[in-house]
Amino acid sequence: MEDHEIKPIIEALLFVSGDAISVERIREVLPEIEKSKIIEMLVALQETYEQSDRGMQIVLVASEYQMTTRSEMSPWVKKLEKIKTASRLSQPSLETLAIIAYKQPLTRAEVEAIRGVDAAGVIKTLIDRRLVKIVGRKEVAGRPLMYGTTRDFLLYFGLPNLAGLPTLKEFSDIAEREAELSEESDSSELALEPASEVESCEESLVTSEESK
Amino acid sequence: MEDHEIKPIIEALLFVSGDAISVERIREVLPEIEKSKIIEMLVALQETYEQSDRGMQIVLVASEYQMTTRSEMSPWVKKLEKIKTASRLSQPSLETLAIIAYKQPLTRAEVEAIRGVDAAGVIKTLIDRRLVKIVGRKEVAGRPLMYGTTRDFLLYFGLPNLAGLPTLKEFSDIAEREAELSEESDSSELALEPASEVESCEESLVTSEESK
Amino acid sequence: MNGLETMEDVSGIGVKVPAFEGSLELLLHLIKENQVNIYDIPIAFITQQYLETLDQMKSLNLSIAGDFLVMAATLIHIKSKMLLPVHETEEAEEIEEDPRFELVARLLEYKKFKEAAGELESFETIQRQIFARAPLPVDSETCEISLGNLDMTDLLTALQKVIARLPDPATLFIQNDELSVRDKIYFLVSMMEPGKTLLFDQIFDGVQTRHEVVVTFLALLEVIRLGLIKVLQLEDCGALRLIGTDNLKNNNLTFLEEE
Repeated sequence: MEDHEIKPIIEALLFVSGDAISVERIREVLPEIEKSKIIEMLVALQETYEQSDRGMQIVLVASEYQMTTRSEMSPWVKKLEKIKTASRLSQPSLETLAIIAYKQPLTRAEVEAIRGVDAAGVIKTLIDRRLVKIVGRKEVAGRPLMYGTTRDFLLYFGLPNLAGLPTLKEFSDIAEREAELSEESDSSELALEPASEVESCEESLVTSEESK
Repeated sequence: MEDHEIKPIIEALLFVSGDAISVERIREVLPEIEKSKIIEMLVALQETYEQSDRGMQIVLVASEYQMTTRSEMSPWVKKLEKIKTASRLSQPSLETLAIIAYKQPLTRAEVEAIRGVDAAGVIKTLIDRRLVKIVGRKEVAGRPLMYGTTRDFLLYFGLPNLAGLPTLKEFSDIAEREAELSEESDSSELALEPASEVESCEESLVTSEESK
Repeated sequence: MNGLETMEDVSGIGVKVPAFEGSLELLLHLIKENQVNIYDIPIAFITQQYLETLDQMKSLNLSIAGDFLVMAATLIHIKSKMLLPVHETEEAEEIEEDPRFELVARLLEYKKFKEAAGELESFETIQRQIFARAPLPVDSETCEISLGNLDMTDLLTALQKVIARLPDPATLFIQNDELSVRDKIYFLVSMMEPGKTLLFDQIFDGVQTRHEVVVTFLALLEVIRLGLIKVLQLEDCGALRLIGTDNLKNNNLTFLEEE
């Protein structure tokens, strides 16, 4: 194998590995290449990266080679990490969002009753991210604030409206057949199905209208 | 900032991100740089990687840029045992995915109407693999869920965007037939219109009947 | 192609029956194998081939989905229709539709996507040869998900996790029961103003539990009784509309507090 064939292979290995990688490890992938040749190629790669204006470098750490960003890039790399983190939702946030989406409007105490942990911080994060908003006060002692989801929430999830939220049952039953669905009549599971209930109410309203 | 300073920063960001990264995201890191300049630098980087013997390349997927290994390196990269590959998609999954990709948003029943077989299990698998997502409900009786493809779908197939899907082949065949039969020649219009296709085969059937 | 995984021949007849997922797939296979023109399918021939394949599948103890039998019936029906003489009594005004038309349309539609699936598969093959970098070891945030990539699946998965942790999953569903008719009356009145109309369905936007539906409905009846809102149905079976009346202006609902 020619040098100009070996070099990109080693470069690809360094890139994809993420971690530092030993010469022995590279030889396992390229057993037909001499150890000295591999080292020669690694050094050549190191030089190539140093000579030109590159974002990365190849460093020797603990007798292993690693591709990393150059230290001069660190302000921007850190900024990217920060932005990335800021645009992420943690698992607790996601769970709280799910509860609010499906149970809105509800109070912080109600969220906490379900998750079993303090929800103040998480709700604040969700409000900051404009996914959740205050929608009113509950008319009970202390008139606590009630929370609901925002328009941004709908946009994120591509929902035309809240009624578009899939029911939990639909989700877990995607793999099941319709027949089985309609046979079941577990009332607790119906809790998350607005559509059918609205229909039944409509009927009864019409009846009450007519009876007037 | 000079081009030779911007380029390595963008290179470092691509490297460190691992995942595909959007021009907008890069701009958040480099807010003082024009969007057009960033795109220019990305394209310049792409070219640099293509011209020399490199182990990596910069690709445009899901309207974002990503640094990946070149396909020629795959035999060696795969030998690095770390690298795990997800199992390939089954034929039913590919067919279902094709239908969803071209006709989205659509319901499970609509998928089933085309394939003639139950689609629930396959759709569930595709959702689990994050290739398909729920995108809303169809405003018809029963308000069934509608499905569409995800960003991961584009990444999985290396597509820059949905417009990058190959044109549905069958249409041109039928268009040709139609042109043949009725001596019309507006094949271009047929690109995504199943209705006209149905018409054209009706015609050809009728013709073949008459010729008997 | 599914047909690649040929079923083991246990019957000893020496036939190989590929595994077909559905009747359309089987039909396309027969059309291709026999090099038949899809626009002019010799129905009698293809029906015979189709039924023979079903027999082979049965003899191999393959379970035959209902779909295959429905198609068999369809084929036989088309075949019988095509045997009938063409009626010329009807003034030749309308050319009688070819009985094969609907089937051919379905086959073509399916074939189109089957071929697209083939193309996707070739993309898949290419993509499997390129590799992205393993994410940096900032994996302390493993559970986090990028907002841009959020979809409904994430939300539902999160909800499922919550429910899985609950000692009694019913908690999630009965929690809101404190929401009273009075709360809902306030809510309805706050949504309406004199002359403003709402669709009946709109007052149920965001309503998730059966309890809340009932409460909302009772609240609606109450505001109708109080003459604050009127219900209209403009046409038979048309949408119900709610209209705020002038009484909304001077009603402060204080009486509700005195219950």
